[in-house]
Amino acid sequence: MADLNTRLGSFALPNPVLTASGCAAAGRELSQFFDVADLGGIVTKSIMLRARSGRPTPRMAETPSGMLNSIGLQGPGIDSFLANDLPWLRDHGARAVVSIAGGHTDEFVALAKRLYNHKLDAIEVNISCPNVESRGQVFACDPIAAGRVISAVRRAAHPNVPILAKLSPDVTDIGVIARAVADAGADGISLINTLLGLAIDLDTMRPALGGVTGGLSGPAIRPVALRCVWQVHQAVPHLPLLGMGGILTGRDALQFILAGASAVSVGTAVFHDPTAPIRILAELNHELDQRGFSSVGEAVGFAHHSAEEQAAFFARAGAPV
Amino acid sequence: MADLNTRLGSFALPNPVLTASGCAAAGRELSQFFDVADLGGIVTKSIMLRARSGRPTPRMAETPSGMLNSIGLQGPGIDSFLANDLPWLRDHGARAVVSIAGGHTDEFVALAKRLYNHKLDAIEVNISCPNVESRGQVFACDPIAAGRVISAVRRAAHPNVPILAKLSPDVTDIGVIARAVADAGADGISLINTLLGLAIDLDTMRPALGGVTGGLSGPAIRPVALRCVWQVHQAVPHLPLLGMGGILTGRDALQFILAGASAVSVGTAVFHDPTAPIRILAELNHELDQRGFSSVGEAVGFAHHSAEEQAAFFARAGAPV
Amino acid sequence: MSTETTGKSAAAARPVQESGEIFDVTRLGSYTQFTVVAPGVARSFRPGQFVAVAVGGPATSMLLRRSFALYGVKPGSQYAGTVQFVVAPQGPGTEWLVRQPIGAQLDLVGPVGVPFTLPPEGVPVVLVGGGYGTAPLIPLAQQLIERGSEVDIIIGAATADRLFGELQAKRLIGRVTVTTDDGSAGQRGWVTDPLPGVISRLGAEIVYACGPMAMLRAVGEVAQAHAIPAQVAVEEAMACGIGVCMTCVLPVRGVDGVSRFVRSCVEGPVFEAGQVRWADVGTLPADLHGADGMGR
Amino acid sequence: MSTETTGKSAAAARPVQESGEIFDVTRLGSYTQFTVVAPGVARSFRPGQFVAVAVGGPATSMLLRRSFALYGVKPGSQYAGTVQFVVAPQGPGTEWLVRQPIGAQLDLVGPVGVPFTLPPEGVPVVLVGGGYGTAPLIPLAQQLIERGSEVDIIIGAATADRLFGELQAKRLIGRVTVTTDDGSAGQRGWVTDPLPGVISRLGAEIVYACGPMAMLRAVGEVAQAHAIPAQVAVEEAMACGIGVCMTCVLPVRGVDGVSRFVRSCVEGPVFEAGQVRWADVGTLPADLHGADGMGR
Ligand SMILES: Cc1cc2nc3c(=O)[nH]c(=O)nc-3n(C[C@H](O)[C@H](O)[C@H](O)COP(=O)(O)OP(=O)(O)OC[C@H]3O[C@@H](n4cnc5c(N)ncnc54)[C@H](O)[C@@H]3O)c2cc1C
Ligand SMILES: Cc1cc2nc3c(=O)[nH]c(=O)nc-3n(C[C@H](O)[C@H](O)[C@H](O)COP(=O)(O)OP(=O)(O)OC[C@H]3O[C@@H](n4cnc5c(N)ncnc54)[C@H](O)[C@@H]3O)c2cc1C
Ligand SMILES: Cc1cc2nc3c(=O)[nH]c(=O)nc-3n(C[C@H](O)[C@H](O)[C@H](O)COP(=O)(O)O)c2cc1C
Ligand SMILES: Cc1cc2nc3c(=O)[nH]c(=O)nc-3n(C[C@H](O)[C@H](O)[C@H](O)COP(=O)(O)O)c2cc1C
Ligand code: FES
Ligand code: FES
Repeated sequence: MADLNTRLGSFALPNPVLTASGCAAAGRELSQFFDVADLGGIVTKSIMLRARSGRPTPRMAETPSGMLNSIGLQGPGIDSFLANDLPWLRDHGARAVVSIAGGHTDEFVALAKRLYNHKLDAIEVNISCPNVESRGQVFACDPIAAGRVISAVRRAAHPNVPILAKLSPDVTDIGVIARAVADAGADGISLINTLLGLAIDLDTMRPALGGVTGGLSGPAIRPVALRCVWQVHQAVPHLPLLGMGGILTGRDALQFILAGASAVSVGTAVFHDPTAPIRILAELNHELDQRGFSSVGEAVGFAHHSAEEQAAFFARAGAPV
Repeated sequence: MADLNTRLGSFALPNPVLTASGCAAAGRELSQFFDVADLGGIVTKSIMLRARSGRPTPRMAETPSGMLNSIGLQGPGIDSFLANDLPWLRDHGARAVVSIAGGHTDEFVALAKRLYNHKLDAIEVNISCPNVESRGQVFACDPIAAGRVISAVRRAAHPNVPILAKLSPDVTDIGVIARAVADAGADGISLINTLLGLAIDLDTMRPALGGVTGGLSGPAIRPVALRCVWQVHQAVPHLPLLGMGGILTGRDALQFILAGASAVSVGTAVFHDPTAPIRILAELNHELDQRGFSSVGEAVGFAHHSAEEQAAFFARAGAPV
Repeated sequence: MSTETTGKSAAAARPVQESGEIFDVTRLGSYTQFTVVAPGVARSFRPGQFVAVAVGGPATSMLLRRSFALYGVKPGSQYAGTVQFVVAPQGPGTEWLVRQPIGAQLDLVGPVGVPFTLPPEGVPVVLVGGGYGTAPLIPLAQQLIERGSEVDIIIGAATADRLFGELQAKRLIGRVTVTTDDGSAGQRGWVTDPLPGVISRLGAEIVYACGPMAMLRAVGEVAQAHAIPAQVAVEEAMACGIGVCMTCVLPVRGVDGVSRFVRSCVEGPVFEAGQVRWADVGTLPADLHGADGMGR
Repeated sequence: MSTETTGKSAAAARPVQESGEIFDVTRLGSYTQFTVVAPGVARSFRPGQFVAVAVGGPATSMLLRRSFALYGVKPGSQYAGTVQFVVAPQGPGTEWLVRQPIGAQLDLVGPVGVPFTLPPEGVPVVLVGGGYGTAPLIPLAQQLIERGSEVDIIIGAATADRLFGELQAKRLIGRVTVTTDDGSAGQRGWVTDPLPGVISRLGAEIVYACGPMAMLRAVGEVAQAHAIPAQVAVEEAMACGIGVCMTCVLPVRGVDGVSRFVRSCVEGPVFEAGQVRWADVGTLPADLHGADGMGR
């Protein structure tokens, strides 16, 4: 029975499996299937200052081993979130990672301030949204814009609350973005957000999504997600990573941890199997034991060690291999 | 029976289905399963000046609805290619699109010159390889480097042979790269090459590929490929596009054409089904007929038109909808 | 999620996930009827709710569940409870499903969604089903009859083989009005052709309908013309089926007069026809709650 | 492709793709033996060749074919030709395969690869099979015996239930030497323990082997020590199985003395053990043809 405790900056988690933003709402619906307090944490749907209708339908298209979505960040706005959702999570003993999104730096700052006096475990900053001030270019695709948002949020948020910068894979060099948000004071990095994709509806012969393009998620993107985690772990080895992208099983989760993630988020898998996060946690635990790891921490980034270093580690640990 | 003729610059194809570079070698093996002359063309494995051993094994890992490869451009070098492979294609009536790759601009130029006096239908320039002169950054990830290679190849190659620039999806803005190669004189654009990915082997707990990272291909990447075709068609509407990425059926191929591709390449699908290119051609033909298109040309980029424009088109064409 | 919505979805029965054995498979016209052992789903079922079924088996490329309206449901007695639903092969997922043999296991999540709300005892009602949309109306009819309602039913489809539930309806209700677009069965035309007559003859005080969106909209208009409510079960593409993803939304006018994008999986699939903004489906109406928040 | 390689792969029989019905499924220890109706594959089969099977069915997430050595093959007579192969469940693809029932269709590509080359008539030979690696040696033994060779066979595995082909070998050859790592059957140890004795007793002039890489290497060394050749059928991960992708390469010393990465699917799977650079598998030896071309 490996020690499952892990950390994302100052946020100590009893285990390394969380939900992914936008795939668990604010936990309420999933609590019909399992106790949300049993997970490492619930990452809530990205919230903005004001209520958002989201995009017109159709909002999703199934693709091979994945799906496209163009929800458009539908949500009730921060006030309703603080009134209804955050208290519910606290009352149910869940650790809350609040994901915030904005159209310009000021909106992110305003959100961080609104959260200042509320009890929560971490803030995930979803910078994969269009920057109104620069012709809608996504913050996470520009190291300067990304760094600016993160440092502003870091200053505005409660100092004891770790800030996780959530990166987009749709960049030429994710290491550059990772270093930018690290320098800006991020306490950790969440990755990856969805890949920009498109599908054509062969009945209408038009784009299948109301938003034309959408975000690709699911096992299809797992190799890209693992590559990003691998590269970012090398770019900013001192920062804890929350890895995600196509995790469907405990073995998938272990791949992310070995590649350098201190914890993982489960997103689209929930649509396939509402109990996926809890199942994945049990499977991961088993996979760690089988390999002779006595704690999650030992496995984080283990794949970056040479075969010789790995053998030496287990020799020291006297673990079965 | 729709008119299947299409064009990639001055290259006139009897139909819009080709193989993808690296997934059909030089046509010989596939000719055991179908007549290579029946396809729009054979795109040969990227060839370099000298013989290349390629990377150590393992060179592939299966992933959900896709695969990772790290072949490392194994090949016999241009001399052997010109002596054995290109003549074979000509003798078998196949249209040959020769893919060239290099580590620096001069190598691309030298290859274009070696091809000058040989009969071939087009040159596909695989700029998704590391640029030795800039710390191994991939040409296709830098508009300046990409443009430099394409203009140099365009000048060095036979003026009657169209040059197709093959783009990588691993960039922040593929429209920028597309405009750069267009300005540099590309006669068309091939897209997409593989996405950079990684997998961890849970037995060795090390990267599954000898090359650590590898290229992700197959249906998993189709939504990304379609998005790239969509964006590049908007960025350089005057250039013909050779679309690829996860095409498994005629319906998949039609999505690429509607998104803006004048022809398509079939890659990984060949590993699943060696007769895939021929099957896809037949299926595409049927799908075009069903929708009342009288030619491939009518369908190219059709998804960019509004529902009203589409209805008006079929009204004019008097076709059944 | 805003308060009123969670209030509403809380009203619905809590779904369970269970793996159940296929107990029976029956072909009915172009449909396949499944009976699956699923006591957990059967226990709390109410008409109008649906079940979300995982498709494709191990190593499938199809991630998303497929939704099917619950139809016959036998709560556990001496046998374990079973649920029935009807599948029209339409794409890879449903095609996989209709290939599944008796004895195979299916992974179900259900019952999901807000059921039909029942009228006061004895109120006369008209049911309108299009294609497989008749399925959820059968258990509803049963309940209504038990509660002393006079029930009339109109079922329609494009063609005769697309009709569903005529026998079951006859057995339950006695008289069934049938329409097909091509006249291959019953009277040629749409379900909305006979509807006004049936409403008047019966003095119906409410209409219940399930079927294609266009049909539901038309049924709503007829009901409105007769100044009676219509409850309709809609069908929107769903990714999660449990209320977490926001893909399945419809523009719905709330009791507060404010229109919102509302999740049809857990705040539907049953809506008051009059509250759905049919003309705006697939668009983003400027007056929708939060539409201004989309600004860039 | 360089000339010599195409020359070589041309020598192999041309593979066909065909969909064949599963005629029989038999469990043998931890293996499942399939008999599939595939006259096209059966027609041109020679021992050592394999078949590439599509797995997962429609809408599968598994794109790549799985390769299996051809074992029993009945060319078409009054019945259509059938092929046999043996599957050890190992991951999702083989697990799917062993679930397939009699009557199901399989999509096969074969026969693929360079077969074993037969020695002059009457030459005494030793066959060495590890686990399911014995499968391709059975039809080979048949041919060798028909050609008047004295044949001896050693089969080994980790455990008794991993042994394959003991009965078939006994029936064909009479005497079979069995080894298992744990001694659960035959003598405890590796196939290479009894090999030298058997070679000497028989005065064998060639060894044929199929099994895990490590075993093939060891067999090659024993043969070399006896100054006789060993032909071994290797197993490398394959993406295409037809020679177009270059994933399945091994470092092999050519007749010209130059070492190359050679495709084990169409230029193998059968190699001269002495020409495979076993120690360099999984690396890029500096002296390999084209290694200098890798630049940085
Ligand atoms: C509440 C509800 C009740 C339903 N009841 C029934 C029923 O009783 N009998 C029946 O045959 N069908 C019913 N449907 C429709 C059924 O869910 C779809 O036909 C099915 O999901 C199509 O899957 P596919 O793989 O065959 O098609 P595909 O086109 O491959 O599906 C691709 C994706 O789109 C979604 N999708 C496609 N068509 C629809 C659709 N019409 N509605 C919702 N999602 C869709 C699928 O769920 C899947 O995620 C119902 C749908 C909903 C939402
Ligand atoms: C020439 C040849 C002959 C073979 N003969 C037999 C046989 O007679 N009986 C038998 O049981 N097995 C045989 N194998 C091994 C068999 O192909 C693999 O066990 C099988 O592909 C594993 O697939 P999977 O989905 O179960 O495992 P996974 O690990 O899910 O496979 C993932 C990918 O890796 C490849 N792969 C994994 N393991 C192997 C392996 N050992 N060799 C090659 N590719 C692998 C698969 O083809 C697939 O593309 C042979 C392999 C080769 C190359
Ligand atoms: C329907 C849907 C909605 C999402 N909404 C958000 C969101 O609001 N904020 C965010 O940061 N990521 C959002 N994501 C991205 C996921 O959090 C996750 O980064 C991505 O889906 C990859 O993980 P997965 O493959 O496990 O789903 C969403 C994903 C999906 C599928
Ligand atoms: C095994 C393999 C080898 C490849 N080799 C090359 C290559 O040499 N040159 C090139 O431009 N693209 C190469 N590609 C990329 C393909 O040409 C194609 O762009 C990509 O695989 C996407 O198409 P697909 O999903 O249909 O395979 C290779 C792909 C695979 C799978
Ligand atoms: S389908 Fe996910 S919220 Fe309705
Ligand atoms: S497996 Fe593709 S070349 Fe051998």
